[in-house]
Amino acid sequence: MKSLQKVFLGILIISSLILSGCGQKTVSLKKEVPLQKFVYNIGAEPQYLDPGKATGIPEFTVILNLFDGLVRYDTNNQIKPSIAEKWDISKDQTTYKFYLKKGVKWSNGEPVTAHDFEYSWKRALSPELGSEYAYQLWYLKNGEAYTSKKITDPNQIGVKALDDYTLEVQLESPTPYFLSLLTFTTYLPVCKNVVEKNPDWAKSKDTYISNGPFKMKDWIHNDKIIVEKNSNYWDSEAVKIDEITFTMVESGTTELAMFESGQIDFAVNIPSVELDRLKTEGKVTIEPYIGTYYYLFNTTKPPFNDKRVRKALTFAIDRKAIVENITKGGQKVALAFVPYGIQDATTDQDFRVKGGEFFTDNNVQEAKALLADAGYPGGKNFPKFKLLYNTSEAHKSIAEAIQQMWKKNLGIECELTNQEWKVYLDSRSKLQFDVARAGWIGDYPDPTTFLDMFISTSGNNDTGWKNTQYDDLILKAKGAKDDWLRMTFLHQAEEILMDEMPIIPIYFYTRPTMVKPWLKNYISSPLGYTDFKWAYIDEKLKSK
Amino acid sequence: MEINPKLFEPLERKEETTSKVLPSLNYWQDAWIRLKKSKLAIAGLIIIIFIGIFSFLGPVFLKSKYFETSLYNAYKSPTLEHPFGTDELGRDVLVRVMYGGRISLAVGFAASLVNLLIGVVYGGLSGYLGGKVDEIMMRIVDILYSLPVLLIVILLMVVLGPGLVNIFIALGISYWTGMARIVRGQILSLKEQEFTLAARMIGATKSQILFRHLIPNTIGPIIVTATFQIPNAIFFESFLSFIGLGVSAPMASWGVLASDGIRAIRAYPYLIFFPAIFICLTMLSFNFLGDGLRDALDPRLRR
Amino acid sequence: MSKFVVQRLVSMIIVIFIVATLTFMLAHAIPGGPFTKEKALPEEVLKNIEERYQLDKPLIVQYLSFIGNMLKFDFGPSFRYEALTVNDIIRLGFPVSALLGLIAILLALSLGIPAGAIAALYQNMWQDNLVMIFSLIGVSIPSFILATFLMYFLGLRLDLFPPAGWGSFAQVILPSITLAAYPIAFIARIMRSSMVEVLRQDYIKVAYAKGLKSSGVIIKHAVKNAILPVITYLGPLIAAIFTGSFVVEQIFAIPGLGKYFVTSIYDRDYTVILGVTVFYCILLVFCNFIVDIIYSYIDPRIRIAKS
Amino acid sequence: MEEILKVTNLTTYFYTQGGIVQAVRGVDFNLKKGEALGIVGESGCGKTVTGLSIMRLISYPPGRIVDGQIEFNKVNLIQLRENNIALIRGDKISMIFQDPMSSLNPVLTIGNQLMEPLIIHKNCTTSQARKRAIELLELVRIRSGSNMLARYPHEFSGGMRQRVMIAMAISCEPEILIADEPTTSLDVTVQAQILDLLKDIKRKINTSIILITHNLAVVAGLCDRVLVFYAGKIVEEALIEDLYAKPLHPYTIGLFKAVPRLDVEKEKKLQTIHGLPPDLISPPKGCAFHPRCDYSMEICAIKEPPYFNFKEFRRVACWLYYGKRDFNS
Repeated sequence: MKSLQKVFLGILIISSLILSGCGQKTVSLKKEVPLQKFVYNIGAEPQYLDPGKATGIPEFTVILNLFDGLVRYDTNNQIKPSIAEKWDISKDQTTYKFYLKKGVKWSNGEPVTAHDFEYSWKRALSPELGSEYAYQLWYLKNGEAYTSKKITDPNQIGVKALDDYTLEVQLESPTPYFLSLLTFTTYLPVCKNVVEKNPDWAKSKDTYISNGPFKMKDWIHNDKIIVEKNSNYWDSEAVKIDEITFTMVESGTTELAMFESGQIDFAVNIPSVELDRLKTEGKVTIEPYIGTYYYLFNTTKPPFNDKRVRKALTFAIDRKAIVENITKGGQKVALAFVPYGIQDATTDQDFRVKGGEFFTDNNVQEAKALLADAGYPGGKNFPKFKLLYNTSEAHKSIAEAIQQMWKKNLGIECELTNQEWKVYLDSRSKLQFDVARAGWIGDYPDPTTFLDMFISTSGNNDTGWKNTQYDDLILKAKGAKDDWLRMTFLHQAEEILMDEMPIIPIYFYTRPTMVKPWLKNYISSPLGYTDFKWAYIDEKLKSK
Repeated sequence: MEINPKLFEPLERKEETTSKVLPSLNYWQDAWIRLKKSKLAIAGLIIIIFIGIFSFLGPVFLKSKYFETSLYNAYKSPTLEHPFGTDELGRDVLVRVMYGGRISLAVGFAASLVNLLIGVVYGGLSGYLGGKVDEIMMRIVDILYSLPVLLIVILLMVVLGPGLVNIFIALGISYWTGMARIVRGQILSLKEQEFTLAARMIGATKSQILFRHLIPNTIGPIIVTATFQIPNAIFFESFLSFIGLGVSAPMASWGVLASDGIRAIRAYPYLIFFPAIFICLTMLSFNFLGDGLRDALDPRLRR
Repeated sequence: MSKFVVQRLVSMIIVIFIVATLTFMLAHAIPGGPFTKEKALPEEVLKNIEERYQLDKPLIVQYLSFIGNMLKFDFGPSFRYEALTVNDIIRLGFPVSALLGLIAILLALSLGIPAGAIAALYQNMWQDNLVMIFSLIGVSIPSFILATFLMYFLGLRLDLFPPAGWGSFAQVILPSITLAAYPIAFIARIMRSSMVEVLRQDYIKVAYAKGLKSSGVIIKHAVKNAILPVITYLGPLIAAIFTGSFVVEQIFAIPGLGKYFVTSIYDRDYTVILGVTVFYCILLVFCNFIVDIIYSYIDPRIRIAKS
Repeated sequence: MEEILKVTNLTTYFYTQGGIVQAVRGVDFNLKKGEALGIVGESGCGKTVTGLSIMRLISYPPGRIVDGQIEFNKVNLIQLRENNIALIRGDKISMIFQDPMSSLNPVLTIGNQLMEPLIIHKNCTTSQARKRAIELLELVRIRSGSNMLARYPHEFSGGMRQRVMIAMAISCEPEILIADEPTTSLDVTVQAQILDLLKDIKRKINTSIILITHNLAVVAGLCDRVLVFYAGKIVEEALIEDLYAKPLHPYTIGLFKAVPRLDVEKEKKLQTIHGLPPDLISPPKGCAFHPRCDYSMEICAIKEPPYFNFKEFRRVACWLYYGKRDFNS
């Protein structure tokens, strides 16, 4: 008996020693006014925290609060000057000259100059850096040529620091939405002296230098990133928050539990099954999200090469039932492709509102008529086909619902096949499917990010659908001098898309978020990330 | 009792030669009789048969189909019309649990079969042959243990696509290693015992020794391991279906119903309750039956 | 004995080599690469990235460079996490998973073995049935259901523990209970089954005849014989639990090693797939080696057969 | 010689699925200090169960001592609580079992198992126990040397293992040593050595021995007095010379006829007792042996015969002796 107990006690002592070691409790000694801090869950360990390389939303959220660019969205979502005081745009809209503020500093105290911007953009375009988002900078003259090694001299790229505080930018072609692009992470500057000396600067918290409202305090991989107020920030008075902790909780159920137990204050990955309850408890706010959930047709395979069949399948879906009973996140029914939340020619008009709707939801009569017209009355001898989706509960539920709708409304049988994420992407790009699920979130708030996806030469056009008229319209839009003309071309392009129907729009995304009531004045971008520069905590509300 | 001399006459001997002799039974009949004696084993058997009927014949009596959706009465808690309630697409959970039973029971049996056929034989051979062969066979098991199952599963999905048979193939590849290790361990100690030497002495061949002497002696751990692998198999199937190798939606096994249901544990707990109950019930009955079998088949317990 | 050790080390190295090679082939056989994204990357950009990570070289060259690095215990960078090399991932993740695993194993042994012994001692009585029922439930409830259940009811509803996260001792309890559930049940059942057979042996009757009390008989004579199948099960169990469980670490938001066994494959992060797989394999063959040593130490008859 | 063990009306049943096996159906006898008592009978006649009952090694389920007393040093062993009987087992009364191959724990060293009783009962330190263990090995004539203690059971032959068992049993110099078929599974030459060893030990530590066997020759070699068991009861008791001179009970006579004798011509066929041992779940009415007895009479099938006492330690339960001597009904 004795020997067993000795062993047992020994193990217990050792394990408690290990435990005490890992409990990093930060004990703040000095008594001071309560720190304004909160916890935001980005849901995953970032792939890159280097602005030149970042691609995902978790990365954008962290980087946007650590860095500041030439311009920045303000609390009512308008682009305002930030490091650039003012700028003039050439008549042909291809040359921009930015005049930078003086006295803007990096978190290590060094000054932010135009040279930093020039160096950063050229670095992001460089083949050696291998940035996945290099193509976001292809608007600059010779940007694409430099990345694809057609030219090797970086000075030919259309960005140049005329002096410490003026930056001249040359574009390939006029881009009316170029200013909104500047809010993109790939256009943020990095500190030239630091980065030149240490290419791995973005890999650890000790060498991480930024120029935004916050600076990096701690980075525990796979667990949390802690950022604190950056005293060297040029506009630091506007910043009220002292510290933000970004947690990386992947499971929605867990995030919800941690939110309700006070461990997380800002949650963005809410399980749809809980949305009803949370809405009644008033805990959830529906943020806009520029994205469309749709199905792709493989237009090269009969019967989907016939427009009438495609339209029949599109009209026979009850989208209202799906958004109300399955997704439950306040999503809007998609009766066109470009979502709401994108400005038309003038700021007060929305592209979607102006474009209107192209068909009515759950229009079973017309669907049946079209199907009969296409030679399959009542679905007779309609070939069995497969509906491909990638592994996830939400996609499965929607696919199962639509499968039944087609069966009931059109009498056609479809089999659901589910593939792991990258196998599914591979099948899609190789057109190895009949109908497939897809989703697209806009890169920037402009219709082109949605519509240029379906030009014949686009790498993202997985429908095999080619239409020269559509391609011309998009090309003309890209070259259009003024916004009004550009928007008319884009509307016409969408009309063709909706008439040919290579895709089935289903709903427009929303971003249900749960935020503690005492966290105020944060900016929730329709592109999915959140800016806390002007945010503050209502201590009274918090202490209640 | 008064003793009188008459009592002392010799007793004529009735020629009943032997006392009543039990009817001669072969091994299986005797095992069946002894199995019938243990109440638990019979209870287990009855529950399994009930679940079998529930899964295979149940749907016939119900009008609602497992795939019939009605989005506007999703998440209705159990009522008379839908005794197990409805799921997120308004489908009747009762009929889905019935269909789910078919898959999960099939997978459970397949897993036990794979375990018993491949695992026991592999482990037995490895343990009995010993030496170089044992070393190689065990290292192969180590390799199979280490290979990432998810990689193999995705490859199978790409090559084979969905289907119940593919699950059996996935089980066949990697699901018997645990059993093999345990049986090998047992056989290693058993083969040193006298009865193996005795068996060899009377000229029993290697396979006879292994299958008629050694393996029956490890019947205990075998049955325990086999029955314990069943829930793993059921949830391994749900993992495979989640990846796309298993049964394609809207058909769903207990494992899939449970993994979908757990997400709604706060709002609609009945969604996880019924699949979980059936899995536990199946496990209990397999185990009672297993224990009963172990006692019935174990040669040493036959007085 | 030393001949056995050397021979075993050689076979361990061969196993690790085969596993590394097979995993390399499997990883490259499945469709999609580390940089396949829903927003497809333009050709040139993809080419630049692949050059940076030498993914453009023929497979055999990549394989040889991988094996070369592996011998130097350098598994290369992660494609998915730029700030982490594979060695970082293991160095940061393993201690967390190992700690949880250690506590779970201790729980499993300290509860499973006595429960099994008691169940055998009081065969077919209420203690036996109680242990059986609990162990059946412990086995039938998979970890993702148990984890969610514990997180909600013990964590959130009763507020006994923080539902998830890592850093304080209180956050270790729920995950290790979840990890320990199946092993406790399995060990209890295997222990009971083998203890029942051991208690039937003559040397147990002799032990009683020598005047030992039943506790003395169990501890000194019965356990050492009955523990053998449990030891066999421990080898792979320790390797599996110490490298972390994807489900438990995801649900309890724990920065362990477990998640990489799954996400690295979803991300086609070849170096991480190979790194964690080889690491697990090393741990497994090592644990099995220790198990065989313990096994022959406990059962002298096997030692004879071996040397 | 004064009496150290008195067994009165010992009844032990086994509750099995097939029914209640009445293994021992009321057995009375006593044991003198330093005496060697033989218990003889076919297998299944309750002799081993009697030994186990004395040691209280009948575990429920399935077995239980339902009636009777076993007085040892004025204490009734049957009433003792488990912890107290454990103090007596191995110290005052110890037992050797039949199959040496499976009586030693395969995973513990010989030394460890040999020293156990000393450490438990005599709380010796391990070094004292080790020294005593080596002496014991010499006592049981095993080539000594401390390395023997480090060896494992499977490295010993059957005979050596039985010697170790004996060494273990006598390590605390018990007052009573119960030997249950100690030589049955050994070959004849080793059998003689073991019996010789037992005689030697009896003399040296003056322990009384209860030798349980089915082999009459073994009894003759060692025992002073013999009890003949049949179907869970004692049918005859006699001193060894009286029994061999003139066996009284037909069953005992039958046993002797079944023993091949040198002084009789070889061709004469050995006489066996026809029939099978009785079914102890429902033992035959009257005298249990009557269905197989050549001399059975009417009364034998009706009433169980009482004991007819001829002199001290000489009794027989058979109606043949009714009227010849006084009997206690």
